[in-house]
Amino acid sequence: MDYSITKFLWTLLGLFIVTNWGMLMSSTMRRINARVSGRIGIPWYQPWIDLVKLYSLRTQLTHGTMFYIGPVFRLMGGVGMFLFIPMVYGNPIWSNYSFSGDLVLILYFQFFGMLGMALGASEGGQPYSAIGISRGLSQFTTIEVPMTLAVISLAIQYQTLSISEIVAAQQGGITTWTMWTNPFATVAAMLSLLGAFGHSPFNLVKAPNEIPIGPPTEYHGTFLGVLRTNGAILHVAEAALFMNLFFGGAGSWFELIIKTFLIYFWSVFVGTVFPRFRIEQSVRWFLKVPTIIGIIAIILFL
Amino acid sequence: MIKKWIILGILAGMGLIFFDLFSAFRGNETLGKTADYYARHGAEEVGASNIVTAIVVTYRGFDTLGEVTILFLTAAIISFVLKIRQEDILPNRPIRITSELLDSASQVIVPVIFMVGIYIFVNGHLTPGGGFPGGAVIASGVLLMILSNPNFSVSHKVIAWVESISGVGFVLLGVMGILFAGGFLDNRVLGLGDFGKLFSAGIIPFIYSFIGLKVGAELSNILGAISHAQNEKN
Amino acid sequence: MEYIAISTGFALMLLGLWGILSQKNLIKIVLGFTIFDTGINIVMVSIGYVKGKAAPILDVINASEAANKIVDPVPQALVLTAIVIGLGVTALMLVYVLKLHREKNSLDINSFKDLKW
Amino acid sequence: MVGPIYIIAVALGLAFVMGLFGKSLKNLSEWAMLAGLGFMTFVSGQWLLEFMNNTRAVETIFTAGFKPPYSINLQMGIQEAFFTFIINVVGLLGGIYLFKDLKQTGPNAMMVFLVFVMSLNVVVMTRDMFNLFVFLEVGSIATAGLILLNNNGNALQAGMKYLIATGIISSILLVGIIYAYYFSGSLNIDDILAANLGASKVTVIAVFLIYVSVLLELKPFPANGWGIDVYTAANPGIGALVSAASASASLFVLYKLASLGGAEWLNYIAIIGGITFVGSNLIGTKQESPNRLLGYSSIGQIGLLTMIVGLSNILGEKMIFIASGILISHYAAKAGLFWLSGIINAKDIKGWAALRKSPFLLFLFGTFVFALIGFPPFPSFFGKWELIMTLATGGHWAWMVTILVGSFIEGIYLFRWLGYAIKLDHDELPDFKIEWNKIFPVWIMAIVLYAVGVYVSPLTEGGMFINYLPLMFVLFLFAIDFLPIYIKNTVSIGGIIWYMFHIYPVLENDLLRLIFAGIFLIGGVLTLMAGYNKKGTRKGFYPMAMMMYAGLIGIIESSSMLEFFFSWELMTAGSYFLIIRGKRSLPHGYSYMLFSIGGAYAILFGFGLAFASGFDTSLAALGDINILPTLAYSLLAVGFMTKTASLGLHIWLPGAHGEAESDVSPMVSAILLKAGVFGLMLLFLYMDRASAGANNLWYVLGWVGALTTLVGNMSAAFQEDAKRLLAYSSIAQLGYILFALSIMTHLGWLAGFTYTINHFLFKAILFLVVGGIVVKLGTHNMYEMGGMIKKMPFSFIAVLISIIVIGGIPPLSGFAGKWLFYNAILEKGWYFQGALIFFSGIVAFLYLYKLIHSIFLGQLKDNHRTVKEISAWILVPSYILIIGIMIFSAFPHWILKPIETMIAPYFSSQALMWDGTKALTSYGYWDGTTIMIVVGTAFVLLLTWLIVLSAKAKKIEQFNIVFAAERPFRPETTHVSYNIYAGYKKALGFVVAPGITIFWNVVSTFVLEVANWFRRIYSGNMQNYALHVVLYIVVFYLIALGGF
Repeated sequence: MDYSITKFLWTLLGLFIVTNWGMLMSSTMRRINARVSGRIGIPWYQPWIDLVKLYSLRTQLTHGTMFYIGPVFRLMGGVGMFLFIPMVYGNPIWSNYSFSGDLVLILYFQFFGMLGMALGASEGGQPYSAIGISRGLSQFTTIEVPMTLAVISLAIQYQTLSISEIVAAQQGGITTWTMWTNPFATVAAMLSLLGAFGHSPFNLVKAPNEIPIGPPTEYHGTFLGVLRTNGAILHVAEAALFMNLFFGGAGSWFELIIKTFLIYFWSVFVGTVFPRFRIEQSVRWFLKVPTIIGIIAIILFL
Repeated sequence: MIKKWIILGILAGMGLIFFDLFSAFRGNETLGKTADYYARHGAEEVGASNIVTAIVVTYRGFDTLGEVTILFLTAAIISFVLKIRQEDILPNRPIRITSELLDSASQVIVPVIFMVGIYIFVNGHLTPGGGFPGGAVIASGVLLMILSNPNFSVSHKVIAWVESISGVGFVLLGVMGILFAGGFLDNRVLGLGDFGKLFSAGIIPFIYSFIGLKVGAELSNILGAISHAQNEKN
Repeated sequence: MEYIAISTGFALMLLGLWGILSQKNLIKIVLGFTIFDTGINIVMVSIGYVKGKAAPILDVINASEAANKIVDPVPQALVLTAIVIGLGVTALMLVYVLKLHREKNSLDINSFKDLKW
Repeated sequence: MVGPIYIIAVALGLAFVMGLFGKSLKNLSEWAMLAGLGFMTFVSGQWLLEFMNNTRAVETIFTAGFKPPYSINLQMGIQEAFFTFIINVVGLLGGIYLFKDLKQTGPNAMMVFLVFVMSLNVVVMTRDMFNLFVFLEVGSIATAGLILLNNNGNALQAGMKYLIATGIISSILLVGIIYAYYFSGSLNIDDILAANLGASKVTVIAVFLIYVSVLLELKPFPANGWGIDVYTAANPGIGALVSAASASASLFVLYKLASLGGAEWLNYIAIIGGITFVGSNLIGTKQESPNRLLGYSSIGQIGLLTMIVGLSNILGEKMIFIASGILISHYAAKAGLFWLSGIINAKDIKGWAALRKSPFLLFLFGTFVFALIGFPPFPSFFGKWELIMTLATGGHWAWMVTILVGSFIEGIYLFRWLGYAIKLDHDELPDFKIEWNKIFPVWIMAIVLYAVGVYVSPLTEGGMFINYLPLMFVLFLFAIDFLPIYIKNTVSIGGIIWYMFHIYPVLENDLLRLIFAGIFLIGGVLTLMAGYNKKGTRKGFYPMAMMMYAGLIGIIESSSMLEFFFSWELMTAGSYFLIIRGKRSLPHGYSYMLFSIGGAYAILFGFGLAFASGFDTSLAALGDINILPTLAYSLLAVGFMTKTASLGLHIWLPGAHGEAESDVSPMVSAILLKAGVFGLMLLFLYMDRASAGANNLWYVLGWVGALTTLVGNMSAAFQEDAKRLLAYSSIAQLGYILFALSIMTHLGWLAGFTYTINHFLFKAILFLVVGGIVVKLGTHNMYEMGGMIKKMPFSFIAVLISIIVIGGIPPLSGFAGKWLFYNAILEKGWYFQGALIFFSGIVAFLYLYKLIHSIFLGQLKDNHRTVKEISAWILVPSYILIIGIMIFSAFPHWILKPIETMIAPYFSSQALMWDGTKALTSYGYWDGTTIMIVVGTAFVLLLTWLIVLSAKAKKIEQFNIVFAAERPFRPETTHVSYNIYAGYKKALGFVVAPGITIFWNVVSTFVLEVANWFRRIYSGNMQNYALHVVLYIVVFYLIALGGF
């Protein structure tokens, strides 16, 4: 357990890398989306421009205290995920603070940001926020079902909940990756990931042309900037988590970048093909195929 | 119709029970334990030549007290149930006139009936009869009086006195049994006297007289109450 | 002899019961009871009968040999009591009938079903 | 010593003399009657005392000075003394009660009354068969007369029915007696008993006739229409006498003659009693008329006692204790209830709502109802306890089931009735006069119940250890109930705190109990603090709350099964009264009570099996149940689960907790439910882990727990009522606990404890705060709230912290539970249940968000613009609890380590290791302290960053938003709260379809319909009733002697 300043600074560096990589990924995603629909899309550096603009806006409006600290919660959620996930295998520096908790901690820390965001947005009193949140929560309950099943399956397989140990167990070449040794769990988790990233067809939370971007609809300026920052971190952190669990982890930042990119774009590609679900459709869908696959994943290890 | 058959069915069941009871009865050749004792010792212990009286008044005198109580209760209940409020009394009830024959005959017979009744209970320990038959006979005299004169009303005061005094007398005699003899209602408070005489068998004649008076009074009371009840407005 | 008496008693009891259970007129039901009671009284007396013995009154019979000469006095004493009780109950029932008649001007047993369930 | 014969002599003498009193002495006759009754009471009481104090020989009274069987003899032993005493007491009190009615009818009625009581004395004392008959007749004729004290058509009809039926019955008895005389040559009961008439095929018929007529006198179901009508139509004062005195006497007759036929006949008696007990109570469920209902209840109770007499061979020497315990409760309660009925004079049990006008009468009513059902501290409680234990010892399951089912059915109508009296909305409450002579006897009966209960409790095995100290405190609070709230509240809190110090040394070395004692007592103090907020006197609240706490702490303290059950019932009673205080709590209090009684009986049955296994009365007996262990464990578990509201047994909870008063909800939710948890913990620790039955049970309970969680959470998400939402949340949380305990591993139990402590902390906060808000805003509906964060920031923070704990979000302590859960499930291998549990865990976010959003966020309503923060008296305890949460979150090892050490001996592997503040299992690790530090630091840094970036953020007005191109102006239409999970409901609403509620509704409808069907035999036709009697005789004959 290392609480030193050095450790802290290294972690900050990691965070910086992750943030930038996340922003790059998001611009790439938007470009791909644009290309699919026959547009040119934004330049790759657009997110940085947006961020600078947001942080430097002069007018800052707030609906109240919770509204104000909601984004902090949200960002804490993303940063926390990053802090508790070991990024690069075998390197204590890039393992961040993952010594303080295992996979379960990650699974539950997701809620930290969600809840804070939900509360902050709610205080705005904007109906779209509340509708978006209710949709998000509804969908999230079922997204987590295949994920939970997959995690249980992994835990049975590796007899551990420690992410580092799971990665360690996959260090015997590509065939020892979970995606080969436990394909059903991988499939279930990857399907769940589609929902977690919230791209089409599961983008009913932000549903831009329905309830304009949903929960954060009242946020702007610095607050929105914080949320954007968080989005970048969170996407990478989640992809890194999947990478660690199913795809052998990363031995270096390079490997991490490749793998998270592929994981992230799995959801982007799916999203460009399918139209948006309605809430009950989405809820039912997760409880059908992905759940069954998840159950099979457990049965295979019984 | 179905109900009739059900009733018949149930009665058939009761018939079965009664038949079994009948089959269980085999007649008697000798007396049972208790009866044998009464036959052997009744006369000397109680001094009454009528063994039934000995049993009724002494051996099982407590039953008799209950019995008297029942009549007493019945009379009491009837008189409060049939009590008519003053405003409900029909002033002039239309009455069918009694025939001359009944009217005159009753005047002659009633005293005789009373005499017979008194005779029956006074001699209860010697001959068949006793307080109850005697009382009933007296009450029949009262009934005759009511029949012959529908307006005849039984004097509550007299009846109440007779009733109370005889009742209390009965209980007091019983208590004297505890004080002066073997137990409640023991007849040996007085000497047994000569077997077969009127004044014999201890206090049996007194008890039977009280019973007779009380029974007569109760029954008369009941008759009076019922008769009086006809005066109620509908 | 005693068999005839006791079976008559039972027959009367059945008859009385039939009256109680099937008659619709309250007075007849009360009459059923008196018949029923009479039956019981006959049964009781019959039970105390001892073949060929006399009534338990020791005016002619000598007290010393009474045990072999008289019938059982106990049932007779009981019957006496039972009759009086029967009388009391019957009187009470009749008064009830009287009052019931006043109430509804009817003696039909089916008119008195106000209390149920 | 005054001889018993003087009871008769004086009564009769007085009765005979009264005729002389005439008009001038009319007033004297009443006093004479009372004096006579008083004398009779004195004589029998004197004998009873004599017999109880020393071993005085049985006194035999020979009438006429001859020895039996040649003369009639009476007997005065302790039993006779007891029975004559209770008969005379109720006679005397009844005389006082009927003072005015008797006066109105005149001396004749008084004579009848006096003779009636006297005849019952003789019936009890006589040892002569025919004498018994005579005085039974005296009694029935007197009854037929007393019925007419109510001079109306109904009374007349009832009296006629009574006369006809008893006429037939007594005739049959007479035939039986004469045949018994014929066969045995004697009329003396002892001689007849000695003649062993049951042995011969010929003589047995006399036995049959005597039995059937004595039983018919006890009004067996269904040949009892005539008896019920008497209760219905007679003056309630007479009903009391018939129910308490006549029935006791008849019962004693049955007892005297019980050995007439032999064992086989006792079986018949028991069966007849059992049928009557269940059947009569069943029909009672459909009754609305108070007197008739009491009639059914009386007959039912007498059925139970008949059954006990029939079981005398099985019960052995315990029989007397059991029977007198139940008899005295029936006697006092039924007399009291009839008398109350006479005071209130309502046609319908709903009219008893009038009792609310007089809290003392309501108290009496409650006392009687609880005494009838067999709650502590009444004698019937001890009677029933011994009864079940003794029956279990002999393995008589069927009888146990009969008794418990019958008692339960009795509870159905008695508690409906009590509920009506306490709560029913009634437009016009009928007025009733309170006359001293009518109230006084009722009071005496209530005092009798309490006194006898306390007196008999040491006579049961283990009963002497019952701690009456808390109950004395309850009594004291009753006495000061007129004082203002703040005094009583302080006294109550003081009492609890004192008890904490008192109990701490006792429990110091028993951490399991210490934890629960902490939850109960500390929770008690904190929830009571909220009471300072209320004004007025709050009548009845403090005694009942303290009764609940007395029960709770009693459960902790108890070392024997009896003490446990005693406290359990006490807690149930107290909490029932607390719950039913809520405005719309009537149906919920009722269903709470029904589930509680059902559960208590399941527990009782289980305890019976435990006792029978080793004749051990201590709780340790649960450890070696070798008779039907699986059944016993299941029953006990079901019993405890009625309190934890597990799926299937949960339908009472949402209403009960949701509608309760604002500070009662936290008591019954955060604290009371833990009693069930404690019970389950005890049970699980004692269960035999090697047996397949136990493991199967745990497996089933695991699934039940998981499903409970899912249904609870999902139902909560669809609630619009804030308190119901929390109530469903409690159901779910208790589901987690049940699941965790069922895992039966070291980790599972740690998770269970974590959940237990957490649930206590956050649910107390939530119910306190939300309850306070509900009161403040005057609505339960969340969609009518909104925007409260600006008005009630402290409440908001409290709720926020609580929901973070519920959600299991790190870094707060809820996460500890979730983490332990994962590890425990993996270790145990309950993967699918585990997945279900985690799924439900996420579903919880739906309601958590709904709760906090709908109340605190969103749009502030116009009518709430002036609302202030809730009372400090609610916030202070909440914040104390929050401190608890914070400590538990940051330093979980402080609490979990000792728990771990405590439970370690029970489980083979110590699966959890500690490395400083870090918890380790074979699967994973978790460091609460570090997480707290990391998250805390990061949060502060980020917040600082944001503040630096947007220090000048400007606050804007509520409606400064735009959606759908409009600027809203009405908060009602802008606050998104109502049915926000509509889509979710569409997809998964089937999970919360009210299947369980429908199931229980069907069950209750079925029971009521069966009752309705059966009661058609009571057609009202007196001839039919006679027919029933005769048919009963015939059928009984055919079954007993007809060779069937």
